[in-house]
Amino acid sequence: MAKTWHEWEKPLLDLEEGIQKLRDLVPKAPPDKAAQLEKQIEEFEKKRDTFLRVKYGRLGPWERTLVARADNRPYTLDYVRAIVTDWVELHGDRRYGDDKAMIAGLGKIDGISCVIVGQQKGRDLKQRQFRNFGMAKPEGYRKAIRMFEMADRFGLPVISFIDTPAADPGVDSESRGISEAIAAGMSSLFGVGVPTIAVIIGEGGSGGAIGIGACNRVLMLENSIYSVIPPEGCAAILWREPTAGDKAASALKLTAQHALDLGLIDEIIPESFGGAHRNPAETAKNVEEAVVRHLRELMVYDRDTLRTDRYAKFRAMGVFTADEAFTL
Amino acid sequence: MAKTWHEWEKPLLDLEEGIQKLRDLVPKAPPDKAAQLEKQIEEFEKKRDTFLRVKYGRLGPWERTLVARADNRPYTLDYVRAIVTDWVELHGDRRYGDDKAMIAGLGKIDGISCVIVGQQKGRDLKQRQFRNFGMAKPEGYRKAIRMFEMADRFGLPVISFIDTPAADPGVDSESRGISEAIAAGMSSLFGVGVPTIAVIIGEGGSGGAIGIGACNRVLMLENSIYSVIPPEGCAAILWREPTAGDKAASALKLTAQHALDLGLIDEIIPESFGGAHRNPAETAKNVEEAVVRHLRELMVYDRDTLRTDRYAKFRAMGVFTADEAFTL
Amino acid sequence: MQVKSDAFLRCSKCRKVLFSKEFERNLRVCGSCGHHHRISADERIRITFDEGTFQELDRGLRSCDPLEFPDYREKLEKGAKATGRHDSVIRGTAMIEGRPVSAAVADFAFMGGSMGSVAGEKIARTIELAIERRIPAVIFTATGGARMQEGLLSLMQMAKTAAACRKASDEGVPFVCVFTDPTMAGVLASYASLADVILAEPGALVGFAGARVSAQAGVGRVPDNFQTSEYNFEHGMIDAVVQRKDLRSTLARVVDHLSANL
Amino acid sequence: MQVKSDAFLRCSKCRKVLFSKEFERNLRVCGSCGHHHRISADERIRITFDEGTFQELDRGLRSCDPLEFPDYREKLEKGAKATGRHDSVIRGTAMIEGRPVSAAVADFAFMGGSMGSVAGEKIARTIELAIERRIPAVIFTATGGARMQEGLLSLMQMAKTAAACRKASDEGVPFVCVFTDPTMAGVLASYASLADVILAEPGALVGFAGARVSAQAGVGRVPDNFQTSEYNFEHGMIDAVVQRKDLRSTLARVVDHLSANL
Ligand SMILES: [Zn+2]
Ligand SMILES: [Zn+2]
Repeated sequence: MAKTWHEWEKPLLDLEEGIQKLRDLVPKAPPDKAAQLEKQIEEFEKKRDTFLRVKYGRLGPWERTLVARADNRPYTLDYVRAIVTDWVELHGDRRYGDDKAMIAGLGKIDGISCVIVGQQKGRDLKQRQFRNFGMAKPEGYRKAIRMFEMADRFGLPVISFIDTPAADPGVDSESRGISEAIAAGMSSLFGVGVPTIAVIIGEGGSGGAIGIGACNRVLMLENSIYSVIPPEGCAAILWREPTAGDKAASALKLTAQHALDLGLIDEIIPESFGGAHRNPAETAKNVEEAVVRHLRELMVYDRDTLRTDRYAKFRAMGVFTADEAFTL
Repeated sequence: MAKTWHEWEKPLLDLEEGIQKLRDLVPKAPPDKAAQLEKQIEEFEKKRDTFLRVKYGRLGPWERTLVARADNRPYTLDYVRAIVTDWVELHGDRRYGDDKAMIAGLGKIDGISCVIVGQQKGRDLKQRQFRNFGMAKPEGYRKAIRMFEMADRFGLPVISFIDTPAADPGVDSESRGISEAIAAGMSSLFGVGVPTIAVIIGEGGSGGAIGIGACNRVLMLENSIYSVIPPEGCAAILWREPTAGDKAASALKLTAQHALDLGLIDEIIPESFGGAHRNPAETAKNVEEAVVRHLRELMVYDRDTLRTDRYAKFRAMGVFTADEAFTL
Repeated sequence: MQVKSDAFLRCSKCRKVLFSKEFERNLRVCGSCGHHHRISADERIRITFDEGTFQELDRGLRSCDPLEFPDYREKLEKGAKATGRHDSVIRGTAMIEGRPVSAAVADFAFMGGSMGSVAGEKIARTIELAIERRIPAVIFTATGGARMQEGLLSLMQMAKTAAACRKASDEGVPFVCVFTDPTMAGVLASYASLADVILAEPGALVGFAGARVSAQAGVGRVPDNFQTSEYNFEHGMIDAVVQRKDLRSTLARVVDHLSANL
Repeated sequence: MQVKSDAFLRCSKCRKVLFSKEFERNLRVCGSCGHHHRISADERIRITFDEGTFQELDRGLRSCDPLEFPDYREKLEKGAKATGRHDSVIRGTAMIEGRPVSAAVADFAFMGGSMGSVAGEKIARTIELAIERRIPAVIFTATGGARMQEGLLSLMQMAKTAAACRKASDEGVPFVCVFTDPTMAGVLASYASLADVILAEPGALVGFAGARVSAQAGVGRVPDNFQTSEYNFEHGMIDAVVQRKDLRSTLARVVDHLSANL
């Protein structure tokens, strides 16, 4: 079982690299040789597609975890670029700072002005540090809350893109009340009288995710994950083996399908063939279609109904039995 | 003209010290000598009272500034101790810290549960540093705002004791948005649907004061001051003479009487004979009487009326003429 | 603390030997160093509410291991044996110095006081009952956080309890929370931090992430009192750190003020 | 900047000599160092709103020196001569890329853009007109703060303008503020900081206290960019620092989004 994203993708990447090499030869080759190359390329591509179909056709919880975390997976700003027009990024919590791990702004989706928030990961090392690996600090959640309140004030829907391993657990986050910030994020989302839609596009990491995720509709990309704890953390606690992430991923049931089966999310958005990173544009189209459809459904409701709906939705979550006669 | 509080009070303090010395002699003296001493004391006391009456009878703006800043003047917690029962001090802005220059809590005044906030100065050097000389930082105003919101939520009146030279102007206050915090304090006070009463007990220093001062009723102790800028600051800017505070105090019209004449406050609360520091208990009684009277007046109004009243009150402040034909 | 004999025990903090009877009379606070030792939910109820006024509700709610998580059923059984309850949160109605409250108390001895579906449901019902009857909600936390054995369902309890708190807030119904040792992670990051007034016992562990994780993640120095009640107080997250012996009267006063117009 | 001749001038920031025509075409932004030089309120109106759409209101409002403050009347007259206006704030209605707004623009050349009764009144009326017509309010600040020559009356303008902002907020009417050089003290600590969206020009001085006062009061290091737009942006107080040439289009987009449901 692959332990890392690169281990998991390597055979595919090798194949794709080979195909690219052959393709580079075509223009330089004589006509008959070129035709032969084209045929070869076609064969390899078929092979790759079969490989992809097998590999991505029945991903297990751990493989999805790897895909959800892939460093070439589309991030929040990629979706913003793909589906949002008239984008204006807004910054700052008006309290302490501007958190680069949490983006926020105003933009139109299908012509509808919305407030958009979301965690942002970085693709290269420098960007990753700049974005704090997508781990927002208190000021990130407080920026989001400022946006939620603005959305409520001006009747704008909220679209929340979730992609975070966790909220930032560092000493400075603790000192400024990361717990309070997450709790307040949920509280704010339960208060707004506008449609709210969360889309989990990669990692839905615990409190860091739900802090901007308590929405009227919660959608998950096919290969995203949503979990109360990172599988490695769970493995470390339960079995003292942080490397048993695959085992924990299975136990935690952190896939979109599991979340849907448990009634905790509303819809799974399909990714492009072979994962969102293989065709970000196509995946973004799917995201846009789903978001707009849910948005149009929600926009007919009045403020109270939207609030009541949200309350009822989360109030019903939980599985237990009532056994009035207590016996040990 | 006295430049400092000690310079101003010295003749009085000398006299009072002398009286005390004579009084200490009485128990040890033979009966006839004692009677003589008593008579002497009585004379000195009469002298002191006359002196006090003259000195405190017609205080100018600068003298009031000195009295308002006196280091033995009663501070916010002194009034809390004197007139509040069932006091529970509450702390923290739930964002960053707990500001010791701004106290906050729950307590009863005349049996009515209230939210109480106020700047707190320190009496000795250590306390003064602990209280940051009564200069609140952003977290102080945000603590107050948390209290205003709590008051609004639970229908509790707000009593705000104002006693600050200014909001803290330091680099760290700036970095956390002291301006935003003050503005938000006013905004919060304009939003609450409960009776709000501000009492200026010492220095009503500019933005630092109005940040917790935009209330339905604004009362001022007889020798307190309320100003857009400290007189020394004004003198430094206008005449490049920070020592011309007395001149600036007159120009700024920062006394309670001026504020009342301009229609900017609702009432002047009398202090004990010779200033609040001479009889804090009596002064506290006067404060209590005034606060309770205004509170009972305001408590008959509903939420909307309280808000509308507050808006109208501050909306009307300002003196200008409309001269439609503009000519230079 | 360690039991030495029936009559004596040793404080786990300062290592001093204490008289058991005095220790109990002291509400399990060390007479020497002041350390507040953990107490059971039943003991908490006894020392907090007016005698005989606590009426338990939902005692029968129990987890049904919805994820079929490894070893979860065994842990639930162990917790039940340790506490005589089905889950980590006990809820009911009670009086505190004559004032009615909707109350919940967590027991750390049940799976580290963790919050799964049952705890989340009981907390939500505690708040909802407060709203319904227009009485304050009073909750004592003692928890390591969300219960990972219920996976995403546990995470959703954060949202569920936060929703209830928001509703109480919107309806002007007060919620007072008392943090006891420990109050961590998913509970701190949901309903616990949404209380109108937060009191905490001295020295309780209060934080978001495990201290090890925080230290690894952080660039700065880890302060000596990191993630204690006192640290959180300094940083503005807690209204007051209150000695166990004074909690009852402080709570009563707070509840009295906040419900003046209910 | 210093005028060298009619055709040239020198940038006060980088000391480079610039072509006057190019400098004006550049909206008074130095082509060499990018420094945004101050512009008059009339110029601001010209480059921000759709041509000919600005309709001034309350041009006749003027201060009557209520405190009889030393030298105040002379200063008012000097300001009037410098700007052709009675006070530091010009207000009216305008269109921005076809969208109607209630607008106000401060002129630093009138007594340092300070806010007395007239400025406060005009700001309040700007916000109130926005509420009445349900159109966004757009305000450009340029001010040293409250006008001390009107004493406590000036302080009360902070409350008055804040009250208007709160009302707009409660009624769902947007307010966008643009900080230009400088935006200080009593204005920053009232309506300016209460805007829904805050844009700022690069390098503007933005702060509460004079830098000297801050440095004296503080224990910490004063950062190099202290009290600039960029500093305030880093500290979360400003939504975006926008080049003068992009302000109009950015404003138009923000106004468009925020008034989508007005
Ligand atoms: Zn001990
Ligand atoms: Zn230049």
